[in-house]
Amino acid sequence: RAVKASPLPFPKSAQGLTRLRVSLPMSAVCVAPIVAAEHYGIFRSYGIEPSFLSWTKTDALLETLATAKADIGIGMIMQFMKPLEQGYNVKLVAGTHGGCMRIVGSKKQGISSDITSLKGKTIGLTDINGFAYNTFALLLHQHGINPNKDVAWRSYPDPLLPMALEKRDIQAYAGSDPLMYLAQERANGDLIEILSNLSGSWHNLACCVVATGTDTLKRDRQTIYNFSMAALAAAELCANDPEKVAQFYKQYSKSNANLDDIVKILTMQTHHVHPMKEDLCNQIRLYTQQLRDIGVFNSTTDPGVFSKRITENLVAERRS
Amino acid sequence: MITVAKELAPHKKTIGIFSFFKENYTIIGFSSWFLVSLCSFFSLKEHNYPGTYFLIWSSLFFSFFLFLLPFLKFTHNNRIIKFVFLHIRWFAVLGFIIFFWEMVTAYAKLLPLPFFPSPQAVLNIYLTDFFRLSESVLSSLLILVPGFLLGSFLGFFVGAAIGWSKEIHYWLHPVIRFAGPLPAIAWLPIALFIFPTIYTASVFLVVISTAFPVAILTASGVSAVETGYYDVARTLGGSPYFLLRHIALPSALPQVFVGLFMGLGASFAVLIVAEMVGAKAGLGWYMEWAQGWGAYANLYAVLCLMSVLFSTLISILFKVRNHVLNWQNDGVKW
Amino acid sequence: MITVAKELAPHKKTIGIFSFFKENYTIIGFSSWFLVSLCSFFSLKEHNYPGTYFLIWSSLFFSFFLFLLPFLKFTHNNRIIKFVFLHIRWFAVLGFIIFFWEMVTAYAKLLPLPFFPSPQAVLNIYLTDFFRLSESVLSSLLILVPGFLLGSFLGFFVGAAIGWSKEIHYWLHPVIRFAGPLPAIAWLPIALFIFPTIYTASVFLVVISTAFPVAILTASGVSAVETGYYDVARTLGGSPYFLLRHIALPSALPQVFVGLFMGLGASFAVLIVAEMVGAKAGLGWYMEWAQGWGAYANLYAVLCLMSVLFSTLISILFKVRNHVLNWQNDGVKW
Amino acid sequence: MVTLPLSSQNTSPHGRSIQIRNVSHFYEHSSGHLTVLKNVSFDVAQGEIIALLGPSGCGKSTLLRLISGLETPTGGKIGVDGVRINGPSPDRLIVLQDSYLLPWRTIKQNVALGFEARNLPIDHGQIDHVLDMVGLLSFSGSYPRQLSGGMAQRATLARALVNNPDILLLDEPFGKLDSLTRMSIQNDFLKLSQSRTLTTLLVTHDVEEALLLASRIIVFTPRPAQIVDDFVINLTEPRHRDNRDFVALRHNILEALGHVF
Amino acid sequence: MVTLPLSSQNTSPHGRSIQIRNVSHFYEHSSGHLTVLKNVSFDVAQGEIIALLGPSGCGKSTLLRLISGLETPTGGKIGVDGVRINGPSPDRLIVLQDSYLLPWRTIKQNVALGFEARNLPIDHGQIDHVLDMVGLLSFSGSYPRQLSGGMAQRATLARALVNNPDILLLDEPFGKLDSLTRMSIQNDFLKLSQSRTLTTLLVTHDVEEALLLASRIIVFTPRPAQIVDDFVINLTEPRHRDNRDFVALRHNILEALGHVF
Ligand SMILES: Nc1ncnc2c1ncn2[C@@H]1O[C@H](COP(=O)(O)OP(=O)(O)OP(=O)(O)O)[C@@H](O)[C@H]1O
Ligand SMILES: Nc1ncnc2c1ncn2[C@@H]1O[C@H](COP(=O)(O)OP(=O)(O)OP(=O)(O)O)[C@@H](O)[C@H]1O
Ligand SMILES: O=[N+]([O-])[O-]
Ligand SMILES: [Mg+2]
Ligand SMILES: [Mg+2]
Repeated sequence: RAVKASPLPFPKSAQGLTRLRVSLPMSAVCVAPIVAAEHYGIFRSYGIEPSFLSWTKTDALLETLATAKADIGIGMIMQFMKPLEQGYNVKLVAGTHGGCMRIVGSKKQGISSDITSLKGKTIGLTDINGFAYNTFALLLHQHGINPNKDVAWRSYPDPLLPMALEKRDIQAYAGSDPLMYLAQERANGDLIEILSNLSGSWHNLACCVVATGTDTLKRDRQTIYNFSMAALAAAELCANDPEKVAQFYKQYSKSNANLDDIVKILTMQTHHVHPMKEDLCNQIRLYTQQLRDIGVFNSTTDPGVFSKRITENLVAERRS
Repeated sequence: MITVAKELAPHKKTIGIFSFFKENYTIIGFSSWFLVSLCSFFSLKEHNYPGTYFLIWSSLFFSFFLFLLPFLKFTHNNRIIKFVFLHIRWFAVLGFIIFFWEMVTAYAKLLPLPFFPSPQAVLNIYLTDFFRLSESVLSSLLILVPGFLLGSFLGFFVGAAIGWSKEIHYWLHPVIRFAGPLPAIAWLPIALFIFPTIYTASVFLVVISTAFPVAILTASGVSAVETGYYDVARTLGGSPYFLLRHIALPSALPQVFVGLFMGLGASFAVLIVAEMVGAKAGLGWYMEWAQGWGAYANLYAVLCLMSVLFSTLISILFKVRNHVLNWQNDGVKW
Repeated sequence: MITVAKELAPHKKTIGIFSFFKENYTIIGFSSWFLVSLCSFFSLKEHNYPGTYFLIWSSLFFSFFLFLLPFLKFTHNNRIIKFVFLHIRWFAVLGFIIFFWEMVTAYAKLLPLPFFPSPQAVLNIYLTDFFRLSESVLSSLLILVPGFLLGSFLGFFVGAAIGWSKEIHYWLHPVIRFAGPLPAIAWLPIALFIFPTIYTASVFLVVISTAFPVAILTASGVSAVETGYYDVARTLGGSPYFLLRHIALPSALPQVFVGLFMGLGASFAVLIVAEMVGAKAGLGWYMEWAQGWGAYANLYAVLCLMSVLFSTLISILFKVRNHVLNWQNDGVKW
Repeated sequence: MVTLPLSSQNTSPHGRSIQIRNVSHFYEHSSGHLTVLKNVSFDVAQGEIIALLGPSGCGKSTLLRLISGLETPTGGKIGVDGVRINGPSPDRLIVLQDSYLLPWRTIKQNVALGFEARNLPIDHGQIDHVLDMVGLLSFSGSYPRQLSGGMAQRATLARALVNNPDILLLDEPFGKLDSLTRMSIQNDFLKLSQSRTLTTLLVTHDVEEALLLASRIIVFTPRPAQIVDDFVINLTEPRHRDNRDFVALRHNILEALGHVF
Repeated sequence: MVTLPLSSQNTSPHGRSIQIRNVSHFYEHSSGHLTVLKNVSFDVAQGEIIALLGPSGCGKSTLLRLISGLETPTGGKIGVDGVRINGPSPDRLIVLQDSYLLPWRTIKQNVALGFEARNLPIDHGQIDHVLDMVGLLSFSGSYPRQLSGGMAQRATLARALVNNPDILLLDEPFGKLDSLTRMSIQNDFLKLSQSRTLTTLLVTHDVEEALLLASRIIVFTPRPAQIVDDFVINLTEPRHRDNRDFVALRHNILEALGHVF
């Protein structure tokens, strides 16, 4: 292959900071640390001036990265997995935090904290194949429940989920916070948490990841590394002082959650989980294995090879 | 035209399709498919999966088949060879299209993945995800076929009643005029509300999306019957039932089939949407699933499968029509 | 039939619709609408909003209009009165239906809310949410009208080309056969991917959902033209262009309009779905919004609005057809 | 002409004579009445072949439709064997001016229509016999669109004849045949009607045809149709065009028509 | 018969005589050839009216289509004024057996088709004149479906005549007319063709019509059509059916046809 001309470096701001375009879901509480980090000057201290692009649909996230409309993408790990298997040309460089999704069920309709109580029940979702489905398909499988046969899934616009529960069309619903959290608050104790991607063996697995194009890595590995470190610092800040983060993030929250709620959600999410390097690679190997087991991944995909291929060990490469 | 078969002298036909240019197309076709095979062979290093092997061997086989075609023409005269000869130019161009697609994706990588997968990646889906795809086809057909049949009968009887009886026309025509144009998809929230399961709701939607056009066209057909036919049957002693059964309905059949054609097309749309809402299998579900995981190769694979399946279903409908309406030869062509 | 107008003696018509039974229906109609008015008046205590007042006054007005109808028949002969007379039985029954609906919802409260709102609650939506509803209609028409027109022209020209030229038929017919049956909704992920805005993607979907049936039916129509017509034009010195323009296309028009009818129906479906995905206004968006908030009164209001709007659009299409094809009188009836 | 009392009940199982009394008819058009027949009265005896001649559009077809019972006259009475008719009946068959062969049935199935309509077993032998008579046996499996106009006309005739009607109302039944086929069919028809004492009303535009076949020829005025003349034909049999009386009668009839014209 | 050399280039602007040389024709059917014409040769002089008679399906219409240029003979040559024809031309108009009036055009618009096809200004006066001649002036605004078969046939004739062709090829043009209208149209046609020295080929099934109009009558065998007989008609004008020579000729022609039959 012809050797490409060495790519242009990232543009600099007037203060000499490196400008990075970051695509992330602004309205999801789990990105609060990143949003707040800019406000509290964490990125500045790493020499970066990020600009945020908000995405709402997976396609948009994938496309902005593929067409280099953004330099960094932050999203649920599950949004990246299948495209990566099919040749999506990005690398995962870091995890930002642990779980942010839950299934809650109605006690009145016979749901208990025992996962097997979900068998034969219908679970409501806002998007029949969104990442809540993707995540819980995996988790249910891990707990011995066939996500396609043992339970039914049904999609509703999110304000209608409580109504559907009341009508007994569904017995449980799955989604991300703050939606699940708020629903539980409103339900006067009827809604009980059954499963979350914080629970069990997933406790220390990353939920959201930082991704970047391979070409972007070639432009300036150092800046990408710096961004990752900044994101980690932000997560640590959040883990230690969630109130500080919530204070600033509140304005971006889509739902009518108050400060306390946001703090509680942030506390529940494991913001001290932010794997990089081999840790990230190992976690992805685990996910890959599970995706293979439930038939999302090809049986021929080797988890070890695949997880190495799609992650980038920024620290190790920095020395060369 | 008068049948003259008896008086025809048998003669040796000069078959135009075996002309010089057509034979050249076999060479062009051979080359294009051979290039596909070659190109996919060289992509093996990076694309080492069943789809690539399948593409290599099938395109190689097809290219040699095209190469040998001119030599087969005198020995065989079977349907496949005739079909290939008739579409030889298409096959030749198709080879180049796939070659080009292969080049820009698998080889030159000019287009971003996963949005623009290579042909072998799409082919690979059929090989590796065969079970789920066939389950989806089956599941969709289980909604489509009963729904379409039920809707056809319902639409036919309602339409016949409207076309036949002034009284029924008076009461039902306004209903059809207002409810008919509402796309079946608009019924979705109500259907999900009324029906206990997604399956029955989906079947219901297919039923109404078929029944409406069939009813409208059947009613048009029945009410447009030339009165002369009725006169003939009446003088011969036919009862009103005889007139309906043997004059009105057969005479309306060409229109009924236009309605069935419309209804089938509408059913496909409503099927896909209904399955997106919450089915566990089916082509619409698969589409949504593929989109949800960002599995673009799967998305394209299922789109191609859908287009072949739906095209086949329409072809079957037209086969039935041509059989039933063998006395008519100027209807809609497919 | 031969025109005989000149020789006809003018005579006084005995108008059947002013018969005894019809006059009784005006009394029945009066009663039913009066009951609606009464019943909604007594519901005012709990339903004290514009919709109820509107229902009270409009049903009162209509009931007295029906009451006075028999006295108006000799003084006036205008279209509205004729129309009401013709549909008097329907109006009478409609009054009872609404009265019944009123009774079980607003008055007796037999059905659970919010799933079964009262008539005044639905009417109220039109009064209180007028702005957003009209915005939605406008927004949908802005997708539908350009898309349908564009799709019609595209389909017509492509279909004419396929029907006219063997060569074009050879290349395009397989494409149409495979891509055509794919419901436009299946193109949605690709359309959203290709087009920069949801608006253009939606218009694109309407274009293809119209263009395919129009192309198929136009091609059928053009290729089914009786050769005798061509013979006549050729002997009179017509060029190939003349044959296409003055024989093939006019002769195919009845089929083209069947295609337009199919395309319009398909457009409605695709419009609704496309708007559900990500638009910020439009009838599909409003439906989704209403459903999302569990606003069933809004949902039923928008469904009724859609059915009236779509029915009107189809009626306009048929008006155009009847004008263009005034020489034909046995086509699809609406 | 003796006016028969026409009662409403059917007393004779096989009607053969026809009474037409003061029959008038108008069609309703959007803007008024169109009077087509005005006080037409004549009787047809059993076994007679009456030819009806008159200018185009005068009302000949309408008269046949009235006698067939497909339409009811707006004035006057029509009886068969002295009994007032009441709707169409397979004993009194009309062959319409247009052939109206059902396009979705083969010729044979079309000819079988009468049996099916009356729920009778289909008499294949009789069908083949009639088809042979009109020269269409080899086309029994063909569809109407495969037939020429003349062949369709013959098939329509066969469809009526196969039911052995007592009265046959023929509306220009040989108009589309070529001269040779026409002659042969006319001969067959003559033989048939003589052997079966069939009562026939025959609308035609061809004066020679009327003269060759009819025992009486009635000539009508332009619309509204009224009887101008009523010729009783007593030519020596077999009739021949070059016969003197034949030529004289043709002159007279053309004159009657000509006056009309 | 002198065989004229037929060249391929058009030397005479107005063709009036026709040369038919050894013309054969077959149609390709799915399973083989159907030979319809076999070595037909004859000449038509300018101003002649030649009637073509022959049994149904023998190939008369095919011959007219070949002369019109709508189809090319599979054997032999056809020339006009000694120049081989090459496709259809408005100077040489055919009136087909079926009327093929365009259903979406009024009668007047149908008659104007020739002007439009050749991009000529529409001669409304001429159109009205021709419509009047065929008795359809009051129907100029009607659509074809509102016309009877006979009226449609007259309209078709008008559509051809309005273009003032030099050669007219008529395929049973009066077959659907009633006897009186037919006589009047035949007379008009005779006057017209005499005044304009129009060359006419007329296919008909009606021997008397042929005898009343034609200067020559050619009789064909059944399919494949070959010439059986060629009668030159030298009757005293105006011709009359009861004339002795007329009757004798009719006998001979029917015999020629009869042998054929
Ligand atoms: N169903 C009908 N409704 C209205 N008018 C009709 C109807 N049938 C016939 N007419 C009119 O009645 C008149 C007589 O028609 P009819 O068919 O009886 O004439 P005809 O003598 O049979 O003519 P032809 O010789 O052309 O067949 C015509 O002017 C025709 O337009
Ligand atoms: N386009 C065609 N393709 C195939 N066969 C044809 C075609 N046109 C006519 N024929 C056949 O050729 C034969 C002669 O047809 P043609 O129409 O010339 O006969 P004709 O003498 O005009 O008959 P008629 O008196 O019934 O009009 C018929 O058997 C007919 O079926
Ligand atoms: O209704 N159609 O014209 O086919
Ligand atoms: Mg008539
Ligand atoms: Mg012919």
